[in-house]
Amino acid sequence: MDRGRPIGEVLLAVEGVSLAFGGVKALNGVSFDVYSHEVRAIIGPNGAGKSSMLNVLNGVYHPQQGRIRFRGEEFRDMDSHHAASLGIARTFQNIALFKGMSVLDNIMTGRNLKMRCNFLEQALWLGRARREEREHRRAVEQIIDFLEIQHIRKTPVGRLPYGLQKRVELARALAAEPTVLLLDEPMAGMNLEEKQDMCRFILDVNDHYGTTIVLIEHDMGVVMDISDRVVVLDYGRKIADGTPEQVRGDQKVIDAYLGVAHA
Amino acid sequence: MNFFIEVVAGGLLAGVMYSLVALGFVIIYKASGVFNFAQGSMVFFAALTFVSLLERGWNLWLALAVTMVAMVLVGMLIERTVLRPLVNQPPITLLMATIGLTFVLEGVSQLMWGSQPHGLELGIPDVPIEWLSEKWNINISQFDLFAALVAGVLVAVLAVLTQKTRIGRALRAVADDHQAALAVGIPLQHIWAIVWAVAGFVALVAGLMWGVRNGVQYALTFTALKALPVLILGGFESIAGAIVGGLIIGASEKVAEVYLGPYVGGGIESWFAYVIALLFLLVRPEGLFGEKIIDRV
Amino acid sequence: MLYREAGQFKSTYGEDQQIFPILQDRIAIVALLLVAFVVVPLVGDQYWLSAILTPFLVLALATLGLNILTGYAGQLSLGTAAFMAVGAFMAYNAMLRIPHMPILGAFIIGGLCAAAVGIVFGLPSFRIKGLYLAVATLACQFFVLWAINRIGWFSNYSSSGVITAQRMEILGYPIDTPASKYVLTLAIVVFMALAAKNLMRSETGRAFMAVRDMDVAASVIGIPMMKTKLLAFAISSFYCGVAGALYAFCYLGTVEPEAFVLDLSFRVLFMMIIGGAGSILGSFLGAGFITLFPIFLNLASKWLENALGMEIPHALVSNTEAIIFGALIIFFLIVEPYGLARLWQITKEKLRLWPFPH
Amino acid sequence: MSEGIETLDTFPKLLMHHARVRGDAPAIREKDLGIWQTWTWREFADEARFLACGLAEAGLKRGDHLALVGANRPRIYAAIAAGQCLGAIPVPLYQDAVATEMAFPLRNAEVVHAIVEDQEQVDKLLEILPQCPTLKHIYYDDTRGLRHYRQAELQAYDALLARGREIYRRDPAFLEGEIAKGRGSDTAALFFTSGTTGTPKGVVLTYTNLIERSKVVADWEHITDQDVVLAFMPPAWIGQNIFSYAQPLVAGYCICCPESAETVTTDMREIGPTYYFAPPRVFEALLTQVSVRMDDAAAPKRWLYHYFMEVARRVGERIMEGKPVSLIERLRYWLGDLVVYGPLRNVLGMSRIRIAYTGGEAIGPDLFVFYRSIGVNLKQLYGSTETSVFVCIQPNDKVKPDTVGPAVPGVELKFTPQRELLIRSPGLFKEYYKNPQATMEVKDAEGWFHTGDAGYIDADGHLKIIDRAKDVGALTDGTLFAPKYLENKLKFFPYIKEAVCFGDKNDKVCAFINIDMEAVANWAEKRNLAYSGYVDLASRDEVYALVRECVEKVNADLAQEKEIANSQIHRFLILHKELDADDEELTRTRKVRRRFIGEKYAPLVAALYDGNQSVHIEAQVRYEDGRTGKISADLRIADARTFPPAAAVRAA
Repeated sequence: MDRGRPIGEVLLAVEGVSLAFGGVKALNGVSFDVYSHEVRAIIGPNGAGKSSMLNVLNGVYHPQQGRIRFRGEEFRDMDSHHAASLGIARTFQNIALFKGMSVLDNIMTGRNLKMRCNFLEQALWLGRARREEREHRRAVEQIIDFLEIQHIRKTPVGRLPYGLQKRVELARALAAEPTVLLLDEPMAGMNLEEKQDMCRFILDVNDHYGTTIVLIEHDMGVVMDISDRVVVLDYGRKIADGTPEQVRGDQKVIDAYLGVAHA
Repeated sequence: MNFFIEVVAGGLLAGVMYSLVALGFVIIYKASGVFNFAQGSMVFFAALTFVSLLERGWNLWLALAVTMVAMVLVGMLIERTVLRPLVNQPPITLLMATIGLTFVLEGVSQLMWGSQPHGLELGIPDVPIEWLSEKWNINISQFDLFAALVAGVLVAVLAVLTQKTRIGRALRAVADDHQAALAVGIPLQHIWAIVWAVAGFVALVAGLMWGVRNGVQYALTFTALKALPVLILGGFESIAGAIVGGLIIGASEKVAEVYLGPYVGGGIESWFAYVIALLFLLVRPEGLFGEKIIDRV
Repeated sequence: MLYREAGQFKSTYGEDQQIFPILQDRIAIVALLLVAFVVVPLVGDQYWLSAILTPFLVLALATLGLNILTGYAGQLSLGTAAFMAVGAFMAYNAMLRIPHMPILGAFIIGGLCAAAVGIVFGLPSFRIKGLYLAVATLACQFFVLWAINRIGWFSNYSSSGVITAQRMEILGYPIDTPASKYVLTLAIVVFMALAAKNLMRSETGRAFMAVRDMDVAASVIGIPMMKTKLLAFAISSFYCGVAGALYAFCYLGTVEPEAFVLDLSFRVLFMMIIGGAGSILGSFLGAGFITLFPIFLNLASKWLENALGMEIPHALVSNTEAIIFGALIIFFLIVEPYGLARLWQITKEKLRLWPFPH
Repeated sequence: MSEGIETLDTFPKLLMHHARVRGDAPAIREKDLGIWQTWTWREFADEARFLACGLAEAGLKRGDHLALVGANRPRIYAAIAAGQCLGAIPVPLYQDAVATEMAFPLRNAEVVHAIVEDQEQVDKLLEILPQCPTLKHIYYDDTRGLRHYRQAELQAYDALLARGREIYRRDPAFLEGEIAKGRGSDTAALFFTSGTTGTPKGVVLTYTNLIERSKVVADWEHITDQDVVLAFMPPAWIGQNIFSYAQPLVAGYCICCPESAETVTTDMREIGPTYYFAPPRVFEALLTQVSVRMDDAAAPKRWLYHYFMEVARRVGERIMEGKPVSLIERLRYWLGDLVVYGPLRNVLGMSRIRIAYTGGEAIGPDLFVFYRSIGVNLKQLYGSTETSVFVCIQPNDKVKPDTVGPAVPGVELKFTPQRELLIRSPGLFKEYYKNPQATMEVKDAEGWFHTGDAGYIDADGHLKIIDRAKDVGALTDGTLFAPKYLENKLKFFPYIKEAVCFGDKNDKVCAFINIDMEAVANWAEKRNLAYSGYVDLASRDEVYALVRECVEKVNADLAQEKEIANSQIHRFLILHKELDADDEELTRTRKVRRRFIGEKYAPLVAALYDGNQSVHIEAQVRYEDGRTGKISADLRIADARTFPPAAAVRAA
C-alpha cells in the first residue's frame, strides 16, 4: 500500500517504563519506539496493560520507572496538559465527550491550544476574537467534512449513537492538528460497516495529514490490514515487536492469546 | 495550665454535640451518597415537636415515643417523595434538593408549633459539678457527661448495627454500589427507608441535646453548617470519623476562641471550623478515614 | 407557529454564530429592550420600579454570576452573598476615599475586589471537587461577613456597621429617582449579560463547560485546569461584586452586613436552579420567578382574606412561602433539572417545528 | 453597444453579459462547510473562461462532445458554460446511473473529454473505459480518495483550471474570439432520453431552442433576477437543466445547490425558493411525509390540522384565485393560514414560492388540489426534452386539476385522427443524434413533432392529456383504456407507491399494486400488526383489505366519468417487491415501463385474467451493489367491487 508520506525516523520512544497501582504491576519495563508518519499498533489480551501504556504516553498516569523520549526531548514522565501542547492527542476507550455541548462545540474545544484571544476580548466580542472564532470554525468545518458528520453538526452529543460519538471524538482529537494521535480501541463495539468507515478515516488521517498513529486494537484483521508495525504486550511485559507478519507467526504471541501457562 | 485543660475539655464536650449532629449526615451519605443538608432542620423539627408536646402536659417518655415515631415517618416520607425520583442524579442536584427540603421542614415546623423559642428541661442539671470544680476547678456539668454518654451509646449501637447485623451488611453494600446491591436482591427502597428512619432518630437525640444546651429555636437548623467541617475532617462515610472530627473541631474552636479570639476581635467561631477543615482538605482531600479517590480513565 | 424561517439562510460564519440567528428572535429581543429602556421608566409607578424591577435586575445579575461558576463551570458555590457584600462595601469605600470617583468606576472597583476574594477562595478548587468545594465557599461566606463586621475600616467606623450609599451622578445627571436608578441598573445588567453570552459562546465558555462535563478529558486536550477554574471564580465573583454594589447603591440605599447573609446565597442558588443552570436566559427567568412569587403570594393571601373575611396571620404567609419555595426546588429538580430555560427552549423548538410534532 | 437579447444568442454570450451588467449579484449558491458559499456572476464567468482555456489547451475543439457526470454543484454548471465557450457540446449524464448505462452515450457521441464530480463517478468511467475507446481525458473535482489513482486519463479539475487561468491571462483574445464565433443555430447541448423503449436517443437542442423558449416563458411569468431556485433534481434531466442553467442565464436569477441529497428538506427551508419545479413523485413523497408526521402529532394538534385542512379543501383554491367566498369562510381560512397553512408552507420551505410547476408526468388531481389549497401556486406544465420543456403552462388565474393549460405563445397544437398530439414550436429539437431514422419517425416534413401522447383540447382551451398514445388502448367493448390516468388515481393514496394497469384488448381492467413501505409500515404499527419485512407485509390480509378500499374509491370516481366508466379495476394483486429502475422496470425518472413489466410478469397478468385466487412467482432481482438474487413468493389475487356507471353513489 503506497502512501502519501514516507515513514521517518524515531518520533516517540519509551524505555524501561514500569507502572504499578499499589502493588499491582500494570507495566513492567516496557520499551518500544514509534517512527513518524507510521501506524503503530499495540495489541495483547485483556489486562495486558495496553490502555495503561497509552495513559503513560499522554501523561494521565505517571510511571514509577523509565523514560519517555519525544522528538529527542527526554521526560521523566509526561503531564497530560504538556503532552497536548507537544501535539499528542488521543481518544478514550469509553467515550469522553462533553455531554453538555453540541458536536460542533466539542470539536471547537479541541482547538483551544490554538486560540490566542484572552477572555476580555472574547467578552466584548472584539474584532480579533470574532475573526479568531471564524478562522477556527472554518478549520473545524474541514474536519467535519473530512469525517462526513455534517448532518449532526448542531446535535447535542449525548443524543448520538455510539458509532457517531466515536467519530466526533476522533474529530475533536484531529482539531488540535496533532503530530501523534493515540487511539484507544477506536472500533470497540462497532458493526462491520462502522469499522470499515473508521479504518478508512484512520488511513485517510495518516495519509492526508501525515499524523503518526498509535492504535490499540483487538480485531486482528484490522491490525493486520492497517498497521505498519505491532507491539505485543502480555501481563505488562513486551513479548513481541515487528511487522504484522512477523508478530502473527511469533509463538509467544500465540501462547499469550491462547492462554498457555506462564513461566 | 489548668485553664488550658478546662478550655480543651469544654471544647471536647461541645465537639460531642457536633458529632451527634454529624452522625445523622454520615448515616444517610453512607447509604445513598446524599449529603442531606436538611439534617439540621430535622434536628430542629424533632426538638420543637418534643418540647411542644411536653408543654402540652404529655409525660416525658410518651412525648419521646411519639416524636420518635413522627421522626421515622418524616424520614420515610422524605425518602419516598424526594430521594427516590432523584435516584441517580449527580450529587450537586441531590444537595440542592436537600437545601429545598430544609426550607420545607422549617416552614412546616414553624407552621405547626409556632416560632417562639422554648426552653427544654430534661431534669438533668446543667450546673458544674461541685467537687470537680473545687479540686481541679474544671466545671463540667452532669449534663455534659450525660451528653457524652448518650453519644457513646449511640455510636456503639450504630457501629454494631452496621458491622454485625444483616441489615448493616446490606446497608454497607448499598453504600458501595447501588446497582450491585440491587443485583444481589437487596431491596434498595426498603434499605433507604430504614436509613432515613435511623437518621430521623439520630436527629431527635441531637435535637434533645442541643435543645437543652441552647434552647429550641430557629438557630438549630444551622447545626448543619456546624456539622459540615466535622464531616470534612472525619470523612463523609465513617461513623468513627464523625466522632473524632467533632471532638477535634469542638476543641480547636474553643482554644482558638479563647487564645486567638481577642487579638482578632472575637466571634471567630463562625468561620474558624471551616478554615481548619479547608486546611485539612488540602492535605488529605478525602478526609481522615475516607478512601482515596482514584480517577480511572 | 410564530416563526417564519423559510429564506433565512446563513452565508458567513459570522451570521451562523450570532446570538439570535432567527429574525423573529431578533425582532422580539429588540422590542423587549425598547420596552424595558423606554416604556417602563416612563409608565412604571414608583413602587414597581424601586421594589420589584430594580431588585429583579440586581438579583438576575447575581444569578448570572453564580451561573457562570456553577452552571457553566460546574464549581458549586454557596458564597454568592459574600462576594456581593465585598462589592457593595468596596464600592462605598471607593466613593468615600477616592476624591471625585465616578460611580461606574466605584462599581468596577467593587467588582474587582470581589473577583480578588473569589480567586483566593477558588484556590482550593485545584485539589477538591464537588461537595467539598461547597465548604470553601461557605468558609468565604462566613469569613467575609465576619471581617466586614469586625474591621471598622469597611463601614467607615460607623457604630451600627450600616453604610449609606453616596449620591450617584453620571456626566452631571443626578441618579436619585427610582426611574433613573432602574435605567442605570438595566443598562449595566444588559451590557454584562451580553458580555457573558459572548464569553460563553467563545473559547472561554467552552473551556468552562469542558471542565464541568469531564475534567480529565479537558486537561488531556490542553485546557489548563487551574487557570480555567480560577478564571471562572474571578469572573463570577466580579459579576456578584457589581451586583452587590448595585444592590447597595440602586436598590437599598443604606445597607449593612446582615443584608448579605447565607440566606441570600440560598435565594440566588434557588434562582439559578429554577431558572436553569448553564443558561444566561435562565438567570433572568429564575430571578423573575423568585422575585415575583412572594408578591403573587401576598396578593393571593389578601384576596383570600377578603374572600373568607378573616385575618391571615403574617407568620402563616411567610411560612407557606418557605414551604412552597422548598417544594418548588424539589419539583423542578425532579421534573426539569435544567429549569425554566429548558422549558422555554423546548417550547421554542415546538413553535419552529409547528405543525409537525416535536 | 447595448446588447439587445437578439445578439446574445448563445449561453456564453449571456453569461458574459450578466458578468458585466450584474457582476456582483449572486449567481450560484452552494451549502458547503456549514454555510452557503456564494459565486457572483463575475466569478461564475471567470471560472468558465479559465476552464475553457484549460480545455482548449487539452484539445477540446468546436463540435466535440464534453460529457458531464455529477450532482448539482457550481462547477458542473461552470463546466457546461466552459464547453459551450469553445463551441463544444455538453452531454450531461445521470449521476445515479449504473456504469453500463453510460457506455452507450459516451460511445455514441464519441466523447473524448469528461468532467466528473468525485471518486464514485471516476470508478464508473474507469469500469467502462474499454467500451469507450474515444474517452481520453477524465477531470475530477473532489479529490477525496483519488490520491493514489495513477491512470493516465485522470487529471484534477483544479490543475486544469490553474493552467487555464494562466493561458487566459496570457491571451484573452483567443477565448473572446471563440465565444464570438458561437451562433444561435449551433448545438447547445445533447440530452440522452432514457425513453421507455430501446436504446436511449440523443436529443440535439440548439441555443435558439433553449434561449427563445426560456425568454418567452420568463417574460410571460415575469421572472426577474430577484428570483431564487433550488436545484435538487439530476442536472442531466432537461426539466432541471432548463430551470438551473438555461433560464437563469436568460433571466439572471440565482440558483442554489443543496449540501447533499439527504439535506434537501433543510436546505429548502433555509433558502425558501420563489420559483420551483419538480416531478409529481416529489410532491407525492412530501404529502406522504406530511400525513405520516401529522398522524404522530398529539390529538388536539391533529384535530386542528384536519379541521383547517377541511376548510382549505372547501375554499382554499377559490380564495387564492380571488373568486367570491363568504366572509365567515374567508375568516376561517385566514385563521387557518395563521395556525396551519402558513407554518406548514414555512416548514416545507414553500412560503416564498411565487410560481411552482409540476410536470414530466401526469399528477393526481387530489394531490394537485392539496398544495393549491394551502396557498402554494402550483401549476401544471406539459413538455418534453424534444420540445425544450415548455409546451403548455396553466395561467395563474385559470388553473384546473386535470388539464395542462393552454399552449405557450409561439407553440401550435394539432391532433391526428387517433387523437395523438402534434406540436410545432421554435423550441423543437434539431434531430436525434446520429439517428435520422428515429428523427423521421417523430418529426414530419412540415416540422410537426409526434409527441406519442393522446389527449384533447377542453372547453377552456386547455390541453388535457389522457395517456401515452401507444398505451391508450381500448377494452373489448371499445371503451377508452388510459392506464396512466388510472394509475395516477391509485397513486394518490399514501399507501400505494406504484401501480401498473392492464386492460388493452381485454374485457376488464386488472392491476399490479406496489405498497409504499413507509406509509403502510406506519399504518401497521398503529394497529400493532407484526410483520417481518416487505414481502411479508405485502402479503398480509389486512393490507389487501386496505388496498381494496383504495381501489374501490377509485372505481367510484371512475363511475362518475361516463366515457371511461367501465374501465374500473376488477381484480388486483400486490407485488412482492418494489418496482425499481435498477431492474429496468422503471425509467431513470421512475416512469413505469408498462410493456417491459407486462412481458417480465406475463404469468401474473395471465393469472389475473383466468380468475384463480393466487399465483406463484420466481423472479430475478438486482441488489443495490449489483449482485443479483432470486425471490419466490405466492401472491394472492383479490377482487374489487365495481359500481354501475353514472348512477353510482359515492363510496363510503
